[in-house]
Amino acid sequence: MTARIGVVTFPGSLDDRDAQRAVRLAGAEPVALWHRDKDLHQVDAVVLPGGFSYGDYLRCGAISRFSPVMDTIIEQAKAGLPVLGICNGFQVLTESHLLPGAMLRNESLHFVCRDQKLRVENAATAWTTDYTVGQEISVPLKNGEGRFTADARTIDELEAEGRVAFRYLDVNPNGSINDIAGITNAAGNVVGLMPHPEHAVEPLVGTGRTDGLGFFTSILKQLVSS
Amino acid sequence: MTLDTVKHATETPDAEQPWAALGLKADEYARIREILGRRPTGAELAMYSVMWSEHCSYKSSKVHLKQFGDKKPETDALLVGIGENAGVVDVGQGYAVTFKIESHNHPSYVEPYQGAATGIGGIVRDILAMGARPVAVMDPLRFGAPDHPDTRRVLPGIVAGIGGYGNCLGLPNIGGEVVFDPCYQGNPLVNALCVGVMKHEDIHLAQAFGAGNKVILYGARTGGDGIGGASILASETFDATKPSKRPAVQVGDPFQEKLLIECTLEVFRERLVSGIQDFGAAGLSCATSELASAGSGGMRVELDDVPLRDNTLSPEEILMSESQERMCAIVEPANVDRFLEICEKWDVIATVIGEVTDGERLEIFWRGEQIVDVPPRTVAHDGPVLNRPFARPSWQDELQADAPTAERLKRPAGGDELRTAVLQLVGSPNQADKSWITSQYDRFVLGNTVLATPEDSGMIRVDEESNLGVAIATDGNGRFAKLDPYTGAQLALAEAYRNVAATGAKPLAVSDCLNFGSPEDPDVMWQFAEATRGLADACLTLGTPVTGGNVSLYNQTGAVAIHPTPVVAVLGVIDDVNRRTPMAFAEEGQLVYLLGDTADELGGSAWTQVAHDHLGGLPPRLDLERERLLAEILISGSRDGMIDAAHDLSDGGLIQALTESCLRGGKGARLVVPEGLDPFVFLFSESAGRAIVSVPRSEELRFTEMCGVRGLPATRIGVVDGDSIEIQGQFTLPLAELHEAHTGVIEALIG
Amino acid sequence: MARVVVDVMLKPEILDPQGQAVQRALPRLGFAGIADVRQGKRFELELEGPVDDAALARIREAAETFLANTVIEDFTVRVEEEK
Amino acid sequence: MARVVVDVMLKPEILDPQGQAVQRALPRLGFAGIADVRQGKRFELELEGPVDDAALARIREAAETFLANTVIEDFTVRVEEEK
Ligand SMILES: Nc1ncnc2c1ncn2[C@@H]1O[C@H](COP(=O)(O)OP(=O)(O)O)[C@@H](O)[C@H]1O
Ligand SMILES: [Mg+2]
Repeated sequence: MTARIGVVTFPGSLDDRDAQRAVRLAGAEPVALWHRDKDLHQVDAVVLPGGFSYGDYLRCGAISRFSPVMDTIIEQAKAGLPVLGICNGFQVLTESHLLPGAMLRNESLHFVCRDQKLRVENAATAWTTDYTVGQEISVPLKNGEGRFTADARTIDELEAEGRVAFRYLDVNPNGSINDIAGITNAAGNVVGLMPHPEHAVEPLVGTGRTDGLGFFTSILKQLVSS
Repeated sequence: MTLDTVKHATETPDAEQPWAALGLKADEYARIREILGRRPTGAELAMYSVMWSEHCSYKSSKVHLKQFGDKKPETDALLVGIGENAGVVDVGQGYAVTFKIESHNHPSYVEPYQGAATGIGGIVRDILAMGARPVAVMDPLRFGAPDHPDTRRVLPGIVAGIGGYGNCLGLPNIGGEVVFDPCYQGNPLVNALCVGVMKHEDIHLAQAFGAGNKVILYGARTGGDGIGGASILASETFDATKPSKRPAVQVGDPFQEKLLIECTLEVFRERLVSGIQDFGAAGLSCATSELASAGSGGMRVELDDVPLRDNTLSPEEILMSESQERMCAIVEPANVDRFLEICEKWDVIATVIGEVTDGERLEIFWRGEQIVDVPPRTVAHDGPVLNRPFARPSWQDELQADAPTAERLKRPAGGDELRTAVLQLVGSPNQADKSWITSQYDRFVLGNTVLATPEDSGMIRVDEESNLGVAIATDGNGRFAKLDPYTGAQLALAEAYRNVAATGAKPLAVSDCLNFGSPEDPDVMWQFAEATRGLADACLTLGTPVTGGNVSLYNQTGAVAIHPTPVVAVLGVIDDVNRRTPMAFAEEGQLVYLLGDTADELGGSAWTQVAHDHLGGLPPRLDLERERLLAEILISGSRDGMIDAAHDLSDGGLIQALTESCLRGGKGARLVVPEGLDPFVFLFSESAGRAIVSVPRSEELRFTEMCGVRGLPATRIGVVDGDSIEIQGQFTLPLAELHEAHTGVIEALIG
Repeated sequence: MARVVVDVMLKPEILDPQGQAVQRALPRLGFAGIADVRQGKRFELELEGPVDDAALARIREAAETFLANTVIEDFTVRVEEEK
Repeated sequence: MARVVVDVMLKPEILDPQGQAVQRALPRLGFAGIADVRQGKRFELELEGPVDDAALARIREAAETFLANTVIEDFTVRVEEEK
């Protein structure tokens, strides 16, 4: 039996099927979760996918955060359920206060879609064990409000505790503080990042690289071995 | 105000009606009275006026568009042809693909962001209405002069609108065009293309059959936006300096449209829909009359049941409102509950507003009174047809005589001058890198993008198991079309066709957006007639049928029309997307071949525009058989692994294509000017039917033999090497210097 | 320094998807009794000089030509009292 | 119906690129003398019932938990007088 990884669909989720594909390519079983359903259907981990849930109206992730499925996810994440938030999913995680900080409009004020280089800073989270610290990977990035911010104390804390999981390399595409691309909670089960690893899992499509597959193989290994 | 009911209209035959203000001509008004046997009610008058406008009825263009059907090539690929929301093409393995290109020019000038955004929204609903899942969009754009202050208002707004809507909707933007020319200053062109994929059995049509079946309106609530927009925006130029005359603008809600897509695909999947139509121009009156007209029987609609955003709207306004993100489905009574349930699941408002009747009339009621009673065909399909006069413009000969010969326009001579001319060309706004624009679009979403901007065509994987894919390119060259609209339209087709083949896909079908000035000007009408004739002839020769498209007229400011701008989209199929050919020269040591013949053809070329701001002479000659042969070679080369990269030659000629391929691959090239060719002509001529390819040395013999046997000239012009472009005996240009000239240009002007 | 506030709202007849999304969410979050929500923009401008009629006229012009898109938006300009 | 306005602004210590972009553009457009610009959101809520203390308390709660993200934003709630 392989691991079951849920992918939540909110109204306006866009990369949900891509996340399911990535889960499948990694060898796990994707399970579609519906925002109105509190039940997580015994999944072993959850991906909150990218997109424009509720149109990103009000603030990105602000409305989704109050959906029934999030009530359960918030509760179980606090108890250790692995959760990965990608882009809009990351925004949902900060709005839910499962991760600290908040996202602002990109410094350029434009949506930006690019092939983005990242450095892995923490290879000990549930979603990053297949990477090594310092490893450089390239995955697509696409967002209009991806500028991570938090107060100075929170940033110091994140840095001190090694909770910055990914940092932008070469170009900081949105003005994010300390080039932060992704972070983790203290327990390492909840990870959020702006770039899209699920778009870098096949040599044929997207950027033609598979650097993003490691997220999904990492979690699979951890779930199968535990 | 008393309600203008059918009864009231019958009793007051002599009441004054504002038919002229609504854009109707006296004879058209007379014909409406004749059809109805009485004066129309206010609601009926509004319906006819919009549905008989140029925009909805194609009254000036119809007689010319007919050729696309009359000269249709033999093909079994076409599953649904012209006349539906979009044509449908068989791409094999049980899959069908539907695609269409449409304009949203005037609204985008008035309100760039919302105009462009709702342009994307509208074309996506057309594709959805065919039963397909929309999988990608493209956006051919034309702007005024790059340094004009108004371009700084129009361009960022349009780009943000296309991105804002398309990104939020989750459709990858896989290509398009960006062209600057002062002729588009007051008339930017915003064309939008959408492509969708379905299985053959999923095709849906806009037809209402079966008395008793329910008419369900679903999607956004109806508000006061865009009322009269169709007739006012599309039938007349307007004066943007008088804000009070600005028509109501429609605002798009891409989130609502995303829900509409998922909800519609789910009701399709459960086979709950027997007919479907999207809401476009003229809103409810258009959708209901088209559904009823294309089906059998009549339709009865209760306007009171339409969910409103603004309850002060009059029944006429409800009928004409162009509120976005709405659809209309015909559903058997037994399926209605399930249909509504699925809508509820997706938070989509859905309401039964009427039913199909066994009568022959479209009947609309408001507060219990009948306000519309018309034969639907007369509204939707039997609109006026005009045979507008056209004549070759008096200035055409003079324009064509003004050829850019070496005597009249000074050409660069010697290495230094050529080098300068190259930098000037690749750094000109039309030839420069467009990533400031395209990086604002999501090209990765849905995870099936094989190729996207700036590749020759966008390519989407259709099936994840078999790797079947489709490729689309859009092209148009208003300068060529101005010099010779017949050849210009054919060149647009040839270029798109070549682009599709360059990526390894086999061209199958065409959609077109015909952007022209006022049809009331015989010069413009001649351009239109010539362009359609040229396009139809070329489609016949190339075996690619026109599956549908759109006409945008009245693109002019005062008496000055835009360049005639037929934009042509070609769709191709590739059996295995693993075999796609990218444009990047990435392998050191590979051989660079130039396919096709190069002649001294610079009329309308990018060089004449950049170096001399000149437009005159004749466009390049076109040999359609040669185009077909070139395409076959490019496709075989890709399929059999003989070429690693290919790039078609068009605007800017060989040096432009070479620069793009080298910069994309990060590799330089050393080239030799072929024997007998003038270096300037070699680098800058825009002769049609050409491409450059990079060939692995191990494949050289096989490749050249194939070209030799098939009779395609293939000239070895150099090798991929180093980090400069070197034209031997002429000049050397480091890639860094080319990159510097080629990038950052749009930002510097607009950003 | 004096503060002038420019409020920019979509015209009433124009669809406001953002406001609608908020309105639809409120009851789900337990906030009932709200009939309509419109979302607009608020600009706070800190003036270097005094807020006299000339300054206000200039700000009104900036709002008309730049801060608001008067094709779809209305605006109001007002001086904010010191708190 | 009564109208309550909720203004949401980024906290002063948070960088506001939108406001900055406006501020940088103003002099280019000929509007000088503006020392700072901040851009925020304005929500207009139409209440079905009366605007009593209970209603205002509920709206304040909605602002706190939903309309504003208090990690980065401040808000004010006020009743708008009839015009
Ligand atoms: N330039 C054209 N070439 C071919 N077909 C066209 C062209 N312009 C319009 N058509 C066809 O005429 C029909 C009506 O067009 P249109 O009014 O744009 O459709 P819709 O109502 O779906 O927007 C469509 O089938 C369209 O494909
Ligand atoms: Mg249509």
